[in-house]
Amino acid sequence: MGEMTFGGAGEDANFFTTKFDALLGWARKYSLFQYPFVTACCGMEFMAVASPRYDMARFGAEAPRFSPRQADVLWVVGTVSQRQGPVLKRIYEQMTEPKWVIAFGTCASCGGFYDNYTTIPGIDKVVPVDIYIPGCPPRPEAVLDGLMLLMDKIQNGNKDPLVVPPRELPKLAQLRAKKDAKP
Amino acid sequence: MEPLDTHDFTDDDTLELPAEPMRLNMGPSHPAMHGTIRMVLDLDGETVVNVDVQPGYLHRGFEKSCERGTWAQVFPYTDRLNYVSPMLNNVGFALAVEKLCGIEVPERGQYYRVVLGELARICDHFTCNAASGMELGAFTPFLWLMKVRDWIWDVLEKETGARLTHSFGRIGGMAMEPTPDLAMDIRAILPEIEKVVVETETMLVRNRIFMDRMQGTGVLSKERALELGVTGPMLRSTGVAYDVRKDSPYMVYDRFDFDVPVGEDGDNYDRFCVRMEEVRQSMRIVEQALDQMPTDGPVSVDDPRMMLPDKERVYNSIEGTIAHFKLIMEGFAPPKGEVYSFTEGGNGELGFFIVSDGSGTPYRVRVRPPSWFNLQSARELLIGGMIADIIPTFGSVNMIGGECDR
Amino acid sequence: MSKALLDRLATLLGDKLLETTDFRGDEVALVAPADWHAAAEFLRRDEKLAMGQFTDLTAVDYPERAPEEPRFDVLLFVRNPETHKRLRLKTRLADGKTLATLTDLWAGASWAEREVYDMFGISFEGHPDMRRILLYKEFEGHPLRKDYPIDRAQPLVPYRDADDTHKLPPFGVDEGQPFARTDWSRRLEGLDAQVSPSLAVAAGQRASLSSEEVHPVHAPEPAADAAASEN
Amino acid sequence: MEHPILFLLGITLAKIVFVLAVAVAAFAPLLIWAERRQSAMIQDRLGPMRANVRLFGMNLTLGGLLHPIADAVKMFWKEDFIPPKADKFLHAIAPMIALIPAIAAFTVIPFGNTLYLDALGQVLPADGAIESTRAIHLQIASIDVGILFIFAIAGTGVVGAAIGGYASDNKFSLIGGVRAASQMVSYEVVLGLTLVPCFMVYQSLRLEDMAVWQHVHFWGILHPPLFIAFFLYFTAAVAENKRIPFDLPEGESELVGGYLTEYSGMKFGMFFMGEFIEVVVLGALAVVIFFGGWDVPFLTRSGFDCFGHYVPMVHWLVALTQVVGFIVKIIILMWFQLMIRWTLPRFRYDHVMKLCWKGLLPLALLNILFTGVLLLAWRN
Repeated sequence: MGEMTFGGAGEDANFFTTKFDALLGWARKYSLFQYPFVTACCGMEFMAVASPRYDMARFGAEAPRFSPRQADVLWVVGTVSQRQGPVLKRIYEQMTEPKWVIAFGTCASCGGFYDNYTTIPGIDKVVPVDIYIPGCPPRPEAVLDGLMLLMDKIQNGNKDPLVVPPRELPKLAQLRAKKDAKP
Repeated sequence: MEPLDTHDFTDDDTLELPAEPMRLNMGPSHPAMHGTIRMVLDLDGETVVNVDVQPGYLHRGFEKSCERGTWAQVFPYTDRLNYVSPMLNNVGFALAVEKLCGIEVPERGQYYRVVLGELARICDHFTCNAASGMELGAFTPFLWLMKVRDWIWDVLEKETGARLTHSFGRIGGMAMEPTPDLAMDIRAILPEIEKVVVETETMLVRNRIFMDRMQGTGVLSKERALELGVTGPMLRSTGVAYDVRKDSPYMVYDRFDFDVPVGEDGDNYDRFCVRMEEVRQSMRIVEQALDQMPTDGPVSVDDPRMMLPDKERVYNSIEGTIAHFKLIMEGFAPPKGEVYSFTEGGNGELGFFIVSDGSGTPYRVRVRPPSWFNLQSARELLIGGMIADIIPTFGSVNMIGGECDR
Repeated sequence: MSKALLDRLATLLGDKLLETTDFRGDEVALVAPADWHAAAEFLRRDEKLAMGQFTDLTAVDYPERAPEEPRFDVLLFVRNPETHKRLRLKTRLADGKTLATLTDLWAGASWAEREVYDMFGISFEGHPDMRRILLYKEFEGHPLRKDYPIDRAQPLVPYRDADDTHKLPPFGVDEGQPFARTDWSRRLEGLDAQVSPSLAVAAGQRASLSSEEVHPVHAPEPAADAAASEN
Repeated sequence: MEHPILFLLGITLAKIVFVLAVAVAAFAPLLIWAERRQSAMIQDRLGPMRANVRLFGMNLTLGGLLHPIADAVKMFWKEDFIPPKADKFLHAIAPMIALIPAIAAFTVIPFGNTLYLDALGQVLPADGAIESTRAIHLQIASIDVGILFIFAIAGTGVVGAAIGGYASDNKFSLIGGVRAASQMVSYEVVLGLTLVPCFMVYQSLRLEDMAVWQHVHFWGILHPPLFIAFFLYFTAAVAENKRIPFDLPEGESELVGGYLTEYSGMKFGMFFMGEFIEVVVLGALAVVIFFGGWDVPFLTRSGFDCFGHYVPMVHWLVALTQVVGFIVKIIILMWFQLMIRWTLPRFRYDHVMKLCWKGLLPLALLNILFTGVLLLAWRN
């Protein structure tokens, strides 16, 4: 899914617009400049995602641009307190279109267990969110899942917010594969 | 127009062009501010004339949240205080409650705490030094150290089940027994860590640019450091050999042979080197602890008031069910009183001041965050330096948002 | 540990030393708020005590003591860097009263005092920069007081109305994690405010489940109710 | 040599297209790709490798080569933001000022020996003049003061960064712009002075003459004074490029993005490209001056002549080998710059100035003296 295709069949009336959109989606998804809005614990896992073992750069999402003007995707990594709220909103407004937001971790998604006077219960109260990555903090695998989900979203022009689904248990996946193979 | 002769041109001040200082707002969302600090700078050219350091952007209400649940429910919050070395916080809080109750964990449990805690300390120092290097533009050592940190996390994950936020400490012991592979795993990674430490040091420590950036910047004097309440590697870099593990040994730290590295100048370079050396010392402690650690025996105290019963008993006996239920819903109730317990955290003296009213809910949990007091000294370190000096200084102060702002 | 420090302090302070305790080896000296600065000065300047290292300064709120007795405990933790001895100085302060600042003795007290001001509303006289430090200046109230409801948030930015955009949250307001996702709009109006457990006790509510109430057979049902009523 | 004007025009256009294709269209993305992959290799990572094209049923990733293309396409359609209080005109032209001179500097760089169009298929004699009516110099413009032209035009590029920083209405940008201006002005001086020994040795300011000189004698780098000059030049050139360890005007961790802070979309891309093209320009200049330009060891006009072993080659093959050799040398130098980029931390502002005025400048002057003494001793 989502590769740029040339020489395929299926021309229709909107051939060029479709192709153009596909090209643009392709370019955008493989060139995600990120603005890391790192506040808290999840930042440690964010470092781990950039580290050699997980290497987010494989997806072309390696260049952190600390100026929001040049960034495509805003990673909100960690708890956002009420005091931080205006800052986050400002950063989001400063980003240039097209832009996407990833809520990294439970705190950014819904406030987590910091259910108190000082924490914003999820950054979607302040900025619209495209991808929610659950976990406290999420494992790097989940983060990569979230990134790939966002890439699919960009390619398809999908505007709905999505949540990274839990990984299937390996045993469960095996059983399902077995069941699928039978008939 | 006044005649030129009236001016005294020997005075330097009259030769300076009059200029308003430029006010520059750095942070909280600035790459070097770790997302949680705001600095309002008054600049004269590139020189910092005055700075107002404003913490609090990651205030998450730790102390208030602790007053809501049971004593055991504080552990997940302590994980997220200093999230670079959660195990040290877990142990620190457990020790505080144990001090309040007057109990002591079995020897094996103490060694287990030491081993995991020192691994966490290695991670902490690695992260700090790696981030300092990265912010100076040396991206490669950063990734090397991150790679190593992942190896340590693998061990911690195998032991505790979580990469980062373990919630593994318990009042009166640890959540689980050590896995049989503990010693083998750690002995496998320690030599590899040593190699990467040497590699990183060859990249940075004798590098002229790095030395120029770090030496002589952010200098803190010994007296000032003590007065400001600075502790940990930052205090040791000024020449004060204060390490809680040596001065007021807790757990089994008095049985290990390790040195407390101290610096001389109290500048950024010393702080960097002290942290690197402490990694080596921690590795020594881990090796000794693994040698001395009893191979069997309980890890936790055998006290039904605070330890959860076995799952087998919970499911099969009515007493077990009730005990489990009461411990979960009502919580363990330590005696009435207030104690201050302190340990050596990643950044310095990590103290827990806890007040109990005799119920299952903490009346007050005050954490003495080392980064908070370390960061307080940052203002003095920054004034007089240049903009570029903010980065190494702030990096080597090692402000950890969760711990600093709580 | 001997009580040498406390004895020394007793000779210096005389009657001003109201009470000393030595619980679990923590030496604590209690003084009146008026003598706070003087006692601290002895700790700092006396050559035998010489508490050169500032450790911590904090407060504890006991609302049930008010109004007969002072409401707050303010505590100072200091340490002697040479002998590794520690001492805790304590005073009891009524609501609305101020305390002398210790920033002239230990520079490190500055942020700690600002934090106590921020969290408890105790202001320190003579402090050079008495601002809020952890919270923002628009914040009303002092959150670590026991009568401040834990989830009374005071947002700085109006929460987004989810209808104005296509990027809706994927789950409803009450779904997701129920722990954090209760009806926040009601909570903001203070309709569903949580009160600190100790205040609830003072108001005559049950602090937690007492052992008499746990019937072995029907254990789960009363527990669920009790837990719900507590929170 | 009488050429019809149309022929001249066509040839010049062809050369321009070739240079643009090599320098801009091929080198810049290649360099970006190499930078990302090289850094990944140093850091035990894989680097970008996922962007793929499905071409007639084949799934091509080309080792991540498509990522820079994706970057470029994306930037074209990214919102172009101009700060409301910025100077809109200056803000708009600054990236062009940064990019265009960098490309223009290629005009005087010789990328091959003289090409005889009417003798493409023959094996030419090794020495002596060739009688040909269709000789082409593989260089867009042959200027008497070629190297000075490069300095002049490269100096203009600085203005782009300075103007961009000034026009953005952002304090971080302003500091970045000021830093850029002062750093460039300082290093421009050193850059010029480090090359003076080369003029003294080569006795010419024309770049093509230098290449020919090195073809006849040895490569410049093998002469002691020029060996020193190369290192001074290379240090100054890296500083001129504004790359780590000299990326103070950008200073990502201190100044957010420096003069680039308020640029988005393709304008940011132009600054970015300009920076990479400058790397190529300064690399190419170093190759021409110190590494023999298009000269390939033992390759004469007639073929390989290596200690008596002689392999004749036809003219077009010789020319091609020389052009490829030139490109390979540039690539090696660029790779060297990448290694520096990923190994060293960043300088502080005053250290950069100190290095320039107290380190490189006196050394460059001493080197001029040294060269002069050597030359005098040699000739007498």
